Amino acid sequence: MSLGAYLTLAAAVFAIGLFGVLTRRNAVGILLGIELMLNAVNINLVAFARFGGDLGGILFTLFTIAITVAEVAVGLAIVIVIFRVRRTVEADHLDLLRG
Amino acid sequence: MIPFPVLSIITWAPLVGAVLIMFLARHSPLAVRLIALVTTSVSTVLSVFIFVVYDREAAGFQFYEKVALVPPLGISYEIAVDGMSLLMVLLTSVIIFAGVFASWTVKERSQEFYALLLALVTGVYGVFVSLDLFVFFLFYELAVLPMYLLIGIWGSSGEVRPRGIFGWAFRETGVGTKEYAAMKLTLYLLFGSAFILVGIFALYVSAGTGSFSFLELEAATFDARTQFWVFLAFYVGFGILAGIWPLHTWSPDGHASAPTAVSMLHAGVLMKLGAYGVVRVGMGLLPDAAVELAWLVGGIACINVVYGALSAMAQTDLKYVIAYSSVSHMGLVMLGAATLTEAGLNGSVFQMFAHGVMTGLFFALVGLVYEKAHSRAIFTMGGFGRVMPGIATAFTIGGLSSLGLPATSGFVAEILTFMGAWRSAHPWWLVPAVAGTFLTAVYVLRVTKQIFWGPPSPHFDHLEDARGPEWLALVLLTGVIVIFGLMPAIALGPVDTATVPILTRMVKP
Amino acid sequence: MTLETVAFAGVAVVLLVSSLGVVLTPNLFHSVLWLAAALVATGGVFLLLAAPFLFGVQLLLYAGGVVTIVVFAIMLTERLVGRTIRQASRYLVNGAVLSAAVFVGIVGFLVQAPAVTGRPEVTGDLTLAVGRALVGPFALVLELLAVLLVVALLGALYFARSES
Amino acid sequence: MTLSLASPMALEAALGVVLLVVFVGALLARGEDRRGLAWLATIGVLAVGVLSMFARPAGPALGGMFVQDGLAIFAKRLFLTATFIGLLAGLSQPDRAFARRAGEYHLLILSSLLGMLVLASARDLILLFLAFELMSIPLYILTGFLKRDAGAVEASLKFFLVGSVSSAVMAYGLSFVYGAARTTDLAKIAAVAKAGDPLLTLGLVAALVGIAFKIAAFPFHMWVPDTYEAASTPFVAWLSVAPKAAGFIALFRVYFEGAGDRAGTWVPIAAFLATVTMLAGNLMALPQQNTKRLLAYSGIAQIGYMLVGVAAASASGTAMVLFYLVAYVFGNMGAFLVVEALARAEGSEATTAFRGLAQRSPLLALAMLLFLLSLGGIPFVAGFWAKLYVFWAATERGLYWLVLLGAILTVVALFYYLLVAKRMYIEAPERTGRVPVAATLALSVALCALGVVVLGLYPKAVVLAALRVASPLF
Amino acid sequence: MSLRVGSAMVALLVLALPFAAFLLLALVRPLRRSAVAAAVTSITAMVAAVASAFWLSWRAVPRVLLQSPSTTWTWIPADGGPMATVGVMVDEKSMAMCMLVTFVSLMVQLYSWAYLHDEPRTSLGRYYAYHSLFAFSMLGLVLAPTFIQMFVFWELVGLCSYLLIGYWYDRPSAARAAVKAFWITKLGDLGFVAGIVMLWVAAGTFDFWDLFRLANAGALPRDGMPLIMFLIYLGAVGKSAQFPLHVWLPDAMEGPTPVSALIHAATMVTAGVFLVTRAFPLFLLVPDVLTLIAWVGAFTALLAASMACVENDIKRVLAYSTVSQLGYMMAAAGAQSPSAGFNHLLAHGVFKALLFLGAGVVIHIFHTNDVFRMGGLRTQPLVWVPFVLATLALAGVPPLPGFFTKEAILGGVLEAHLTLPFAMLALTAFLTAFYMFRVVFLTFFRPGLGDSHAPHHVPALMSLVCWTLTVFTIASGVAMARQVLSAGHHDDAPAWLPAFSLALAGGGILLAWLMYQRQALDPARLSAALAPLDWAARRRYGIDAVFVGLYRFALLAFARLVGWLDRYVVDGILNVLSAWTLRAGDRARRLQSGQPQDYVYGVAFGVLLLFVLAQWRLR
Repeated sequence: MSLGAYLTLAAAVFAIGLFGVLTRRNAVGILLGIELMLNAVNINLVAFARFGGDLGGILFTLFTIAITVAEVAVGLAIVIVIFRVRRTVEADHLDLLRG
Repeated sequence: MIPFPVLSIITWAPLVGAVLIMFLARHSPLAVRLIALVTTSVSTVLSVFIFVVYDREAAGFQFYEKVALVPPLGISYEIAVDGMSLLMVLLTSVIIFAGVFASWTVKERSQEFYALLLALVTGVYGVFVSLDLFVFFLFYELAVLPMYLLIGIWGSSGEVRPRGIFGWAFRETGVGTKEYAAMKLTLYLLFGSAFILVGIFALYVSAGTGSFSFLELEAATFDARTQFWVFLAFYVGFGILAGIWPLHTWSPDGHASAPTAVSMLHAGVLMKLGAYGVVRVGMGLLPDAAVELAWLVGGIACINVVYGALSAMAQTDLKYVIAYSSVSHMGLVMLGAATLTEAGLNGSVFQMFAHGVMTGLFFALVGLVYEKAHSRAIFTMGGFGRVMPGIATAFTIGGLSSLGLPATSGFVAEILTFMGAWRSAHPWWLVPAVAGTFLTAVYVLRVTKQIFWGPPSPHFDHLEDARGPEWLALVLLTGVIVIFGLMPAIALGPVDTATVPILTRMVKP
Repeated sequence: MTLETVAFAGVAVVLLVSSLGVVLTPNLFHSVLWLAAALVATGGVFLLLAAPFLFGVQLLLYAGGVVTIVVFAIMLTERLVGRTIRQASRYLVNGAVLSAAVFVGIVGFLVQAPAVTGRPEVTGDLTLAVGRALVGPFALVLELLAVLLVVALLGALYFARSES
Repeated sequence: MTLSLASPMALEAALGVVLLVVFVGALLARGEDRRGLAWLATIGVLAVGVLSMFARPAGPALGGMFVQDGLAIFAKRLFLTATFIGLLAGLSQPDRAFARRAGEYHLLILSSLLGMLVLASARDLILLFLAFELMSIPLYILTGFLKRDAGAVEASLKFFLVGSVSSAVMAYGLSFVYGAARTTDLAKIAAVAKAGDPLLTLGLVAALVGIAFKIAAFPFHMWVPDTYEAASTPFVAWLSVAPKAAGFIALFRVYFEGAGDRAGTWVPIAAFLATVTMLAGNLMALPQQNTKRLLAYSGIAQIGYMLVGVAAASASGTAMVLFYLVAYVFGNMGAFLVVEALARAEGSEATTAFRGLAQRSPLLALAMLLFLLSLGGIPFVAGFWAKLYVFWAATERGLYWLVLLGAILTVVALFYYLLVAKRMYIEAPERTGRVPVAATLALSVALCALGVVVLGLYPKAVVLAALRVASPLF
Repeated sequence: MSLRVGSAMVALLVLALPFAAFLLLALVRPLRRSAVAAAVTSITAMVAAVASAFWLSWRAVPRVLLQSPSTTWTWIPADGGPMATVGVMVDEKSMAMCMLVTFVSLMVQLYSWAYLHDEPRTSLGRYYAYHSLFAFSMLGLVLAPTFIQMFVFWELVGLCSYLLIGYWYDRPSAARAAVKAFWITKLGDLGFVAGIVMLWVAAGTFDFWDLFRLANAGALPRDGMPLIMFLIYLGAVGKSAQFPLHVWLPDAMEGPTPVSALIHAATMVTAGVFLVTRAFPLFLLVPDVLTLIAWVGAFTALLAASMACVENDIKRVLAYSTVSQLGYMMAAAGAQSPSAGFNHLLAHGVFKALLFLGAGVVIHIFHTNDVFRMGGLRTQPLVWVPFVLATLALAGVPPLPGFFTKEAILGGVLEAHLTLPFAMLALTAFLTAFYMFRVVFLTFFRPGLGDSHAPHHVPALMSLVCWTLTVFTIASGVAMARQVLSAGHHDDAPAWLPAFSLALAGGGILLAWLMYQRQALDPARLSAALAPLDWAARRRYGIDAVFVGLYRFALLAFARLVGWLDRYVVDGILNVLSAWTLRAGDRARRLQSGQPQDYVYGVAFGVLLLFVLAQWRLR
């Protein structure tokens, strides 16, 4: 199986994630989309690591995963605090600031 | 030859004055005026001094000073004067000296007023003396910016009825208000400076000498294409300041709204700064392009002359008349330069001086009239000659100078321009030039008759003539007009030594 | 047509389908479950790429951790609302077009790249190597990561706690 | 390894100590008012800043992942200065949250600062990305720090969403960079990278997104106005300069360092970004009524000008951007801090709050005028030289059109800057009396004003330094 | 006349005296404010000037041929030698003019003191300052060795005329007349200045002497010259009130009568004639232009004379007669006998001044200008003798100067084979005699009105001046007569000419006598007989109307149009641009919808853009 296949797969996942981010109304849903995008990154990295026979990719992946977790945590916290203040997690309703 | 940095002193004295005013003269109008007076008279005295001691035989750049600023970029504080800038420095001194007196009666926030005014003056001096294009540009900006506040705060709003197909735009931009005028003038001139900047950089890069020094750039030669585009950039950039058609519209509004001293300085000196830039930087550094594009410069100048005069004739607001006459006369300045002949170029430079003093006088007088009669509407005034003979006489002299009557400096400038025009490659330029003088005669005398030498108007009573310091301004300016009109040689001598080299560089290739 | 190909195909299908599920199901819970599936599938990809260790990490950290906190978050917000969150989607078409375009853009580059098939044999214990690296040159980097996690935690706490 | 000034990581270590101290302090602190921690952090940053003045370039550390070269030191001094001024201004914030939660607040800022410091030295993709995130994530939280404020939390979410998407794209890109070069070491990447490798190109372009988001280039800028408007002003002042500076450093590290003349390949993209950013920023700023929003858009425009310098893709260009950053730090922070001072007194951030300021508090007005002129690029204040230098660098690349456009757009920019000046100087005040300004805030404003003026009158030293640190990159 | 030159220094003295007076009056305020001091200053200067002027020509020495009579200094320097020079050219022409100018000026200034006695003291100072300035300018003009200097003073005298016409600027008519005079003459001067500039480009000098040498050497470009000389002639047309630019002179009568006497009769208006005479060697190169000059001159003479016949304002009659006499002089010049014209100029200068001053006396008596409201002064020879003598001189009755000079002119025109102009001039001579005696009879000898005014007090100073001038008139006439008799009849003119011209004059006088003294003929009948002519002449042949129309409906209207364009189109476009920029900003702002995902859209779009750009430029 060639590298290209893995990369394409990752690209697809990335695109789907982006789609999610663009289309989900619910903030949590958007987060999930971001998760997918980062996931694609991991696939890329591991694939390259494998085909390059190099350790860096694996390490990179580890760090990415950890960072992702941190991001998710913060993101969810923000969602919750927003929920407290605005009583909604619908992104569309969050347009006090504009122009 | 001069042990002390005379040019630096001339240039920076006003700025020092500005700083002093800001910090020493809090809430003491008299102190403010005195500081302003002292610092400007330092510059004035010194510039008269250098005008006298300037070695007319040796010619060339004198009183040279140089301090490296940013060596890696070849930027240095390099200043000197030749015959041309010598005259311009003198002009600046005369105008600002008179301006200080003319605006002696500014009441509100006089401290800031004088501070800004003096800062502006430093910029103007700087432009005229600096040989390093970068520093030149720096001073240029400094000369333009204080305008905004000066007009915005102390200016006066006229009223313009938003009409015609573009009425909506007038409403949206607020045409007529002093804020509009201030913003228009400032931004328009900075817009011009954008082109100048690009031009300067282009020269710097394509010269490859790694220096912004005028002298080194003068030594370098540029290929035709570069010359063409850079000259165009300079022409547009400086031309805006020189009020070339159709980029002149900042000038009437700006000058009409500005307070007296600022109008004097701006119409009297800053517009010349544009013409000076075209001649010194444009023609001086890009001779081939100057020859190639002379038709454009001259053609537009012709439009300026006639168009400006006609517009002036159409105005009912005294200040607008003067402003448009500046547009017309700047046309003569550019025309003289465009002829690329000795007579024409000398005429152009002399016209810069003559018109500077003349229009300075005009704005001073308009300011006085406005201060006394509280009106600028020409056709409500009348017969002031009886109640304010001094002002009336001065105005008449100014008017005669502007219509090029002999024995005033205006005539010498115009006849030289005519001579240049007919000798140039485009003799027909003589026609609009001459026609312009007639149109000038028409509107100037029309206004003079209406306001001063006509039957008295019922609307005004107990008006009075100029008094105290105001007199000094009037006498000084009229005196200069007449003296340089009778003895143009004192100015034209040095000027000639500066213009001839420029021309010789043109005919060389 | 090797076994690996088949496996890849399978995993890929699962991954894509579950990913689509994540972004398309109206019910937020379901999309979380889909996400779990997608993550597991990703783990499968790691296995195919001979990175079992990462597979483990993926399962634990992601499928375990992330999904859990997301669920928590949903529970929380739901409790506050008091109704299950049915989420609609906005401008599906625009989103689809745009992300498709991005996909095409990426692939546009990929196709230009020379195809790489040959992969070196896995030598030695990958996990061990990773471990060595993390305590070796990457030690300080790991510390930095620790700081990051702490800060994230701090922030999350600061937000999540309700001021009395 | 021993931690001496000579050691490459001395500054990071020192900051780590400060971080630790504040952390412990936060654990121990009791009571409603914990401003002590704020002072602690501020003084700590000041100390590190002083330390940084003595820092000298040192060899690589962490097996080449981390370098303490001239550029890094230059950048770190910049970050520390900005942070110090920001913290100083923040000390006197009235809002209770800042008193009670001073610990969290400063821990977040310090850790973000740590991220920047590391980023400035990172020569490895992993470290780079990590540092990048370490810098970014606290910012999301800080934006929403006033968590009761609807606007703040909304801004926080927007910031987070755009941020994490961008960083996802960036990570994706970095993965390709790694893939194309088979290594995460930037030095090696620069060595093996060959122009036209599609994967590398893809990677670098995608990675650019993350940076573009951080420096807020069009069209990745959209988080900026909302964030700036909603978040607390001293923080915004800092946010508007420090992370952007870091972004530019990362840009130089990834795209220019070691690239040699291949850097030239980035000219079109950089020029494009510069053009659209300048246009968008300046145009959108025109109709703004809220000063912070105005400054936000003007800030975007400023980034556009810096990108002009980037478009030069040369040592001089890089140096001029560095100088621009310095000027920008003082000018922009100063402007924001004046807004803060006024907002505290008037309770309004609208431009109308500036009415007649010149008559009420001449010095404050003068300071604001200086900042505005600096941002507008007017002689004798820092911004003028900054603009001029980037333009000059761009002309060396022959980008005359770009320079002309930029110069013309400065006119547009001056329009809205002058409108504020008009409110201050031309319009009459609505109420009389001086505007009260807290001592620390006044001090920070004064520092910015000083910086603007000094750089305006004597840019030489900084310019030369910038040239010195930038030239090794190429 | 023999060619003689005078001393440059004395000439400069002549020039300097009035200038000094002017400076004193202009700068020393108290001097100006007190009328007496002002008058004394100015008059003393003039006396000295007269003295030195006469001394100048008395001590003049025969001119060495081929040597320039002018002394010059650099005025406008240039790289290769001066571009323009100034100085004095003291040849017989300028010396004669100097005498005329200084003398008449002195007379008029004396006269003015009495005439304007009840003017406000302060403005009298202004009056004398203007007078000194005028004397200086006129002298500078006649002494000018170069075209450019002549133009300088040419304009200055124009300025003085403007100032003095508008002396009573409270009167709308006076203010208007002043401006009108300036504009119309300026119109001519445009041609003048353009002409000398072109001449400079062609010949490289402004200096008369050099130009003459070049002309004689035939070194001047043939093809350019006609245009150049025509343009220069335009200047003369304006100043010397030739058709069609004569319209300003009658209105100029709004000024004080002495001013009219000096400026608008004796001196300034003759500057045009002087110009042509002075530059005659150049005009000789262009015979066509000369012919044109002759025709225009003759036509002007006739036209003006006809208008004078229907004018009731005594000063305007004199003004028209001036125009007509100027036509005479021009015709002479055009007919290539400039000296005849020049002599007429000198003679006319004296007796026309006398006429005006005499008219001044009458106006002083009747406080009106309308000849039909005067009369009955037969009993006062002191008043009428000078006027009548001057009239006879003008009408051309021997042995008074007018007779000889006119006859010379007619002779010149005739021998130049300009038959029709000759006819016109002859007719003019007849009309001149007629309208002048019409005035004389109506003003003095008609019984009635005047008697009520008796006894008429005429200030001694005024009659003294009049009588002085009378003496001079007679003297010059006698001198000419002796010259003619001694030289015998000059053979170039036909023998019948003297008798003919005398007959013309006599005829005119007779007709006037019949109509206005004997009332044998009813003027109404005559005018009825010549109805269309009468109608047109009373309306000044509509020429003024044409100018007014041009000014109001062409110039001003066009100016308004341009002004409107500038404000609402040229500036309008600018405003539109700026308004558009503002609007663009407002539009762009809408992008910032506030919806978080739209921001993500921004990012995604950015990514796409970068991809495309990369594919496009980075390959």
